[in-house]
Amino acid sequence: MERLVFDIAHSLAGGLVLVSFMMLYQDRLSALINIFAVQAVLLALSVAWQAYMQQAPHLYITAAIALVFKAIVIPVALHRIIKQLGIHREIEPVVGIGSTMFIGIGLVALSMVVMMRVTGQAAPVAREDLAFALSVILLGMLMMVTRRNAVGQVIGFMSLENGLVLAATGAKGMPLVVEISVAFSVLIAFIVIGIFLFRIRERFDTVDLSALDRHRGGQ
Amino acid sequence: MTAVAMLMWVVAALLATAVLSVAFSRTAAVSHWVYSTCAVLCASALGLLLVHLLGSGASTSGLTLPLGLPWLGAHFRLDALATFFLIVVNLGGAASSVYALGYGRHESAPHRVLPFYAAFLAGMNLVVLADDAFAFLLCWEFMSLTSWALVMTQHREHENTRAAYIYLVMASFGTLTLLLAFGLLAGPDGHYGFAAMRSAVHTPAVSALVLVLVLLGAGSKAGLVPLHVWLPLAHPAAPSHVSALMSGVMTKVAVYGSVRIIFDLLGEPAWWWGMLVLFLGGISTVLGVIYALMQHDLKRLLAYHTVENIGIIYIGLGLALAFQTNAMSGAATLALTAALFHVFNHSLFKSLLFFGAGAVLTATGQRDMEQLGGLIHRMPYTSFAFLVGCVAISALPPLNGFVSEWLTFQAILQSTDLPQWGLKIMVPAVGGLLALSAALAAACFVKAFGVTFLGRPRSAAAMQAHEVDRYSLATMLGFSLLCLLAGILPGLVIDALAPVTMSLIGARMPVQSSIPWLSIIPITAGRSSYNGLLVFAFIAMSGALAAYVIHRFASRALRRAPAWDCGFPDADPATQYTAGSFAQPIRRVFGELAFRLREQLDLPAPGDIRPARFVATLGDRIWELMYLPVVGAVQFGAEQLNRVQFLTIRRYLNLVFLTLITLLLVLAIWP
Amino acid sequence: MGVWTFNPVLTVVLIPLLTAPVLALLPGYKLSARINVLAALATLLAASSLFFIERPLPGNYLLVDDLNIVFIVLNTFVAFTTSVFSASYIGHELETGKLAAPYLRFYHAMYQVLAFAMNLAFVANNLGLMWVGVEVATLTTVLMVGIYRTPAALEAAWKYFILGSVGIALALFGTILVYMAAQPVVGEGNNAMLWTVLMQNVATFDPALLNLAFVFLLLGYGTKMGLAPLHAWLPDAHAEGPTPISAVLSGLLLNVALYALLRYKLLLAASPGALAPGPLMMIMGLVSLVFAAFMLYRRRDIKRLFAYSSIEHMGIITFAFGIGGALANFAGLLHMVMHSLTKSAIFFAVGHIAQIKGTQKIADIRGLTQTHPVLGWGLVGGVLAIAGMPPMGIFMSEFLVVSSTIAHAPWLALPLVLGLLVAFGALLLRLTELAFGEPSGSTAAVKASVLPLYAHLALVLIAGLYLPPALVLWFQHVAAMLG
Amino acid sequence: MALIYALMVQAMQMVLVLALAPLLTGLVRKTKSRLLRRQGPPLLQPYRDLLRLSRKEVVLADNASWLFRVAPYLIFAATWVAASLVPTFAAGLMFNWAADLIAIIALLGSARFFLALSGMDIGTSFGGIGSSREVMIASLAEPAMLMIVFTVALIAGSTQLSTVSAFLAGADVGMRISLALALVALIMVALAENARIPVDNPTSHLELTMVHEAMVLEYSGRHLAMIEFGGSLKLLLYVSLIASVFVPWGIAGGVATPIEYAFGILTYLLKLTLFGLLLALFETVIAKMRVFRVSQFLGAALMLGLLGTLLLFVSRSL
Repeated sequence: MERLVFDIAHSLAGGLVLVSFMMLYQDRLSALINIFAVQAVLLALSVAWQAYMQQAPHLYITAAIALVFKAIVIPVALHRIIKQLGIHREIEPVVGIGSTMFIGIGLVALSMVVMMRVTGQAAPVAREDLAFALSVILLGMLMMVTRRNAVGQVIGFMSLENGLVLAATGAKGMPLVVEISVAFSVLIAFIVIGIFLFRIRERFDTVDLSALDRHRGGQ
Repeated sequence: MTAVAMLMWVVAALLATAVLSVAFSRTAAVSHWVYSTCAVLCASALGLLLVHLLGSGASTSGLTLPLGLPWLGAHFRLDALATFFLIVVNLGGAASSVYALGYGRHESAPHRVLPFYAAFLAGMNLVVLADDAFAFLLCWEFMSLTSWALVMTQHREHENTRAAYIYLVMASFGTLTLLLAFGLLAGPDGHYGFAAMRSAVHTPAVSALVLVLVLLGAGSKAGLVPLHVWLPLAHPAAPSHVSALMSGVMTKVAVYGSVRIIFDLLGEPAWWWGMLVLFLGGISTVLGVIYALMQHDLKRLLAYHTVENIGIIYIGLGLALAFQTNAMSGAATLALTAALFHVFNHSLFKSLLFFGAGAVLTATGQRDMEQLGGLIHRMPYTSFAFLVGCVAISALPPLNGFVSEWLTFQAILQSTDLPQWGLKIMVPAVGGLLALSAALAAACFVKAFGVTFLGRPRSAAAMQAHEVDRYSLATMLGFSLLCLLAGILPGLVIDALAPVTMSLIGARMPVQSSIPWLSIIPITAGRSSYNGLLVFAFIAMSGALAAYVIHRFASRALRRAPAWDCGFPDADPATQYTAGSFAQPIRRVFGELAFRLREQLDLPAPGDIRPARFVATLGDRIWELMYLPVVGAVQFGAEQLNRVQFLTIRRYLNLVFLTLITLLLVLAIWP
Repeated sequence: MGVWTFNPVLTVVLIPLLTAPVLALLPGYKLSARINVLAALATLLAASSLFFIERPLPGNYLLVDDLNIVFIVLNTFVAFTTSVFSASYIGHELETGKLAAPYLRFYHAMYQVLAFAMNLAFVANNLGLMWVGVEVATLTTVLMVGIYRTPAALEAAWKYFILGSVGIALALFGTILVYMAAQPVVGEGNNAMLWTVLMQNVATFDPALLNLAFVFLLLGYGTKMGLAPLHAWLPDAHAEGPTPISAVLSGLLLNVALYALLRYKLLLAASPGALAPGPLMMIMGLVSLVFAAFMLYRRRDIKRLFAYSSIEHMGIITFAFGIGGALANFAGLLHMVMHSLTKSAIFFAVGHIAQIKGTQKIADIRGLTQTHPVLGWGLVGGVLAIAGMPPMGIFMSEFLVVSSTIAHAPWLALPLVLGLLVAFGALLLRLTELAFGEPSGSTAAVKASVLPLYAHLALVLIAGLYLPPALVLWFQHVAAMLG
Repeated sequence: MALIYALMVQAMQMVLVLALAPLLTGLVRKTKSRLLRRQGPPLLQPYRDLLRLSRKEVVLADNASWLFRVAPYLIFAATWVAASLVPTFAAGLMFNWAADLIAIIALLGSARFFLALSGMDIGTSFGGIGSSREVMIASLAEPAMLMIVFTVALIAGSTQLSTVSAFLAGADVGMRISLALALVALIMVALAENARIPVDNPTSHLELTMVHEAMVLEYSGRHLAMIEFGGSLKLLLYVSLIASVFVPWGIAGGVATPIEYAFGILTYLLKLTLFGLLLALFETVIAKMRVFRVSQFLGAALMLGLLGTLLLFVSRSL
């Protein structure tokens, strides 16, 4: 039983990494949003499983937030944004998809190596979870820096944040997890609203950040 | 109350004057009051120091104030070396203040001068008094800062702001190198007190590094080539009484810094130290005077000439180091005395000359010698004082400049016994350079005096010049008298320097004041001796005799007539030799050595009536080879890095990301 | 501790928190500006009372020790003086119509929220609470930077927001990692996030986890501190926001992040197996210093210029704390205090100057000492102080930084000194242009509140000459604490 | 008594140089003329010139300053003092210690300083040319001279001329390469300093080539007499200098009998005649150089002097 519990947690976390990879090679915006929704669902499952494992019912709230907010509200909002703003559907990556994948593999390897150095003092679940969480974080950042499109970057950031939540829930008994996940949700909402409503739409024709950059101040 | 405490009160009073001058900057008479106060304060400090010197033989007294580094306190100490340099500082300060009583009336923006002037005087006093690294550096930089503000007085002229900028950057460079030097001297435990540094033992490598850093730091303030570039820009930009202080006194404070560290704090010298110092001194003397010869701005000429004199001082210091390594304390004493004597002399005649230049500036509004001429008729007293200064600085007997150079030559002649080959080659070569610079200095001041004061006026301003006020004249004539006195009674000065050499080298020169006829005999009577008093008396007597005989027995008739000029009467004043043309033969001879000289002659074809044009441009090789590349490198770095200002957010994120990856990689491979 | 007894720590947090909604509701400029000043003053007084009243024992959420008192007092002081400056500055903005009344209400409320968040970060005993404090402060300033609603301001705010969010995330991950390291030793729950508990037990934590945590915390809080190459948001945010906010950003917010980093450095230093945090901080510090020094040269915007100077000084401070040891830590603390005071003073001057001249372009501002002597000389004093000229306090701290570098890592003294010199050259170059030369631009007299400016400069001047023994002892104690 | 005796000898030296200086000039002029198969002026002509000039009225340019009028006396006095400090017939004179060789050179420098200034006083182009060229020549001649002084002083261990000449008169000096170099250099410097061919032509009044004469162009009457007299004294000084250092034989010691002094005077006269003849011969067989070649000529002298000094520094250690 112990073994099975661990395996399920492990495979859910691993699934998150896998989905992160899937996001890396998406070149269509709507598909990207959908896959992000999948990641959010996986995250919700993972968090819920942790809640069950640690007998920490407050984590169910986090899971619920992840499910409702990230898997449903945000993807819907993003779909509307790309429709309303008429952003062309193709994502323009900065580096080729292949190289991005390659770098991604390197990042996962790096996070494994770094985590290997952690002594077994911590619970093995936590250790594995951390390695996966770190991978997700790094892949999220990679996504942010290899996408020109603001929506792509936001998804990268959210994926990064998923890694954080994974880590936070994996840390047994960590206080404030719920609060933090709420805070992050608000943050993401701000970003999305920033793109959608926060006057950027009024002043810039697209949310492609390179257009925004034209307004860099003087020196 | 100890002497040092009284001096600190004087300094405090100076600082208070600075603050009060801000408060009363709207009062009309503030200028007068500030300068009078400064003069009184400096004079009382001077009197105090002289009494101290004569009374107690420059005994040492210290004082610690609860300022500065909290666990260390601010240490101040008055010893023989400090006494000597404080005399130089306060003599110059008192004279400048008296001079400024007259000169300062013409200042258009006194509120930009007065507070900084008083603070500058206080700063120079404090540097010499400071007895720990922090207090020293603080006062040192404070001195730079206040003088920077003074250079900035006429800030509306771009040239001045540029000069001030270069000045303060170089000063800051000097302070930072000195900071490194002190850091090394203080050792890992941070003993910043000079007493602790003195007793500490340093490895040869550390000592060598400190020496180099000190030469960079103090040398940049003193104006050693190649760190001199700021000096000829900044000194002339300030008001003339400040120029006098900067050239005549502040550079001496820099010399004080090097003497204090190299001779007092650093311990046993290595033989090549002397060589390094000699080399820098030697090139400074020659390059300084050659650059000076090429100037036609009177104040800039004087400023460049400071570089030469600083070179002479450092030659003396280098010789002293070389002798000291080889345990030739007699010769080392002679060389150090020569250097310190020159410090004193230069503070006298350089201040005097800047006062003179200031008087010319007041009278004509011109610093450009090409616009001057014939001032000897309109400003007789000024021109007399200036002439005395010129003779003194050209190292001609019987005035004081000659004595210190003579002593330096005597020291050079002691150096055949030096065992090191490097020094054997270096010392005579430096001797040659010194001889060359002495001759060129005379040429330089023939030009300076001849073009400015002699001949016919080259502009309306020069034609309408008038003699300056009494304060200025009194200061100039007083300093002329001092130049003469120090020249004809050098033995007194040498004896007064004995405590300094005793404390630094542990030996002193033979007592001079007991020698009959007041001669000076540096080593033995058989080797060399000089008697300025007699030479002066002889010249005066024989000149008077000749004049008397001729006037009495031959003729005294005199008729005024137009100048003959080989039969070309009534030529335009423009046909006179100018400053540029006067220097042309020397420019031809030494031009390629020191400058990138480009002479362009545009000669119209026959029948063409446009005027011929001759343009000589001088490029400063040191500026081009050493400073422009640095400027270029900074600009290049700024230009390249500046791209980072214009990245997209994604690229900035990329930077964060890469930093993260790098750090993680470091963690991964960390043992 | 009774409920009604006066608790200065709580007061420091509560005053701004309670004032914020009041200010948000109050219309009218004059009244709210005054309340703002009063609230800031009250907070300052409460903070100062920490000196006299016996400190409360560290609780589950709040903590007062020697280290954070330095920060709290400094913070509340500068927040107070800035609020005084802000009153006259914002008044002028209102007159010129740059700011509309609703935004003003928002501005004052946000000012207090910011003060609350910063104070919270300082007094938090809980890692998570501190994180929350830092992040709330960040988000508040994001909103304030964008308050002018110009394209440049929005872009600056957006950039700040995105980079800040990533920083938030990284710092959080680091915090989680620290918790993970602590949890097996001190057990689950709140205990594993309390500074007081962590510090006692850190020796038995897993060093590898701590190392990893520190990397993320360094980057996360380093972003907030503006360490290069994580600095990108900083210059724009300083340049485009209202000047009081620039002063707060440079003078205070950077310190908040620094404080967080120092706490973690303490933690790591106490763990024998963990990698020494010093070298990392030294490298980051040096890179920031040299980078910012070069960046200073091409600046055309006066506020951006001083923003880069803040990066430079945060670099120096980080470097100093990286060296460690009693002397360097003392120097770092002193430098931090001096920098906060001086830089905010500079921004006070710059704010008025930019208002008078109607521009922030350096090229359009000339000869200030001629046209506006009081402001001009104030600027000269401030810039010379920040450039490390004596007898100002930064000279002393730089002296100590350089000399302790020579004592511990002599070769690093070279790039350090080089960076200082290059930066000095740039600052002086711009200062020469701004304050001297033929005046240009408006010469109209202005109603400027120069009191804060000169008060700061006077403090910096006094500190450069004389540090009271009590202060020294206290700083030395803190320095020893920092290891 | 001894004091009075010493004073008398010193006074005799001062009078002697004054008396002999024009004679030496006359001798050189006469010999040169004879060598050119001209009759030439009588030997005593310089005396008559001086006398006549000093009786004439001074025609002073309108804008001449006090400096212009004082300078001739100063120049004369400085040169005279310098000349009377060089041992002629006797060494160790009463006031010889007042100035050593370096000081003597510097005294001549003072004289030249004022001469160059007076050249610029009237504000004519010729005066400027003269002064400018003079200081250029001096800027090389003076260091060369100092290097020679170094060489001599290092060999003799003193810069005191009396000591030097006594030392070199001793038997144990022998031939030294440094001394030879110094002698050559000294002759070159002496030619330049006295405005002789090939550096300058004392008889030339061609505008573009003159140096010394251009400076004194505006002088007349007694002022010119003083300057001419000073020039003669300077020539005598250099000849005495060469004589006392390189052929120091026959010079009387510090305290000597009148007989020894008489012998000293006799040998001194012989040396003067010899050098005067040699100078005239040299000037006759050589051509004047262009002004800008002078720097090379004097540069060579400077190099020779430096070489002599360096050799000494180096050989001491062997």
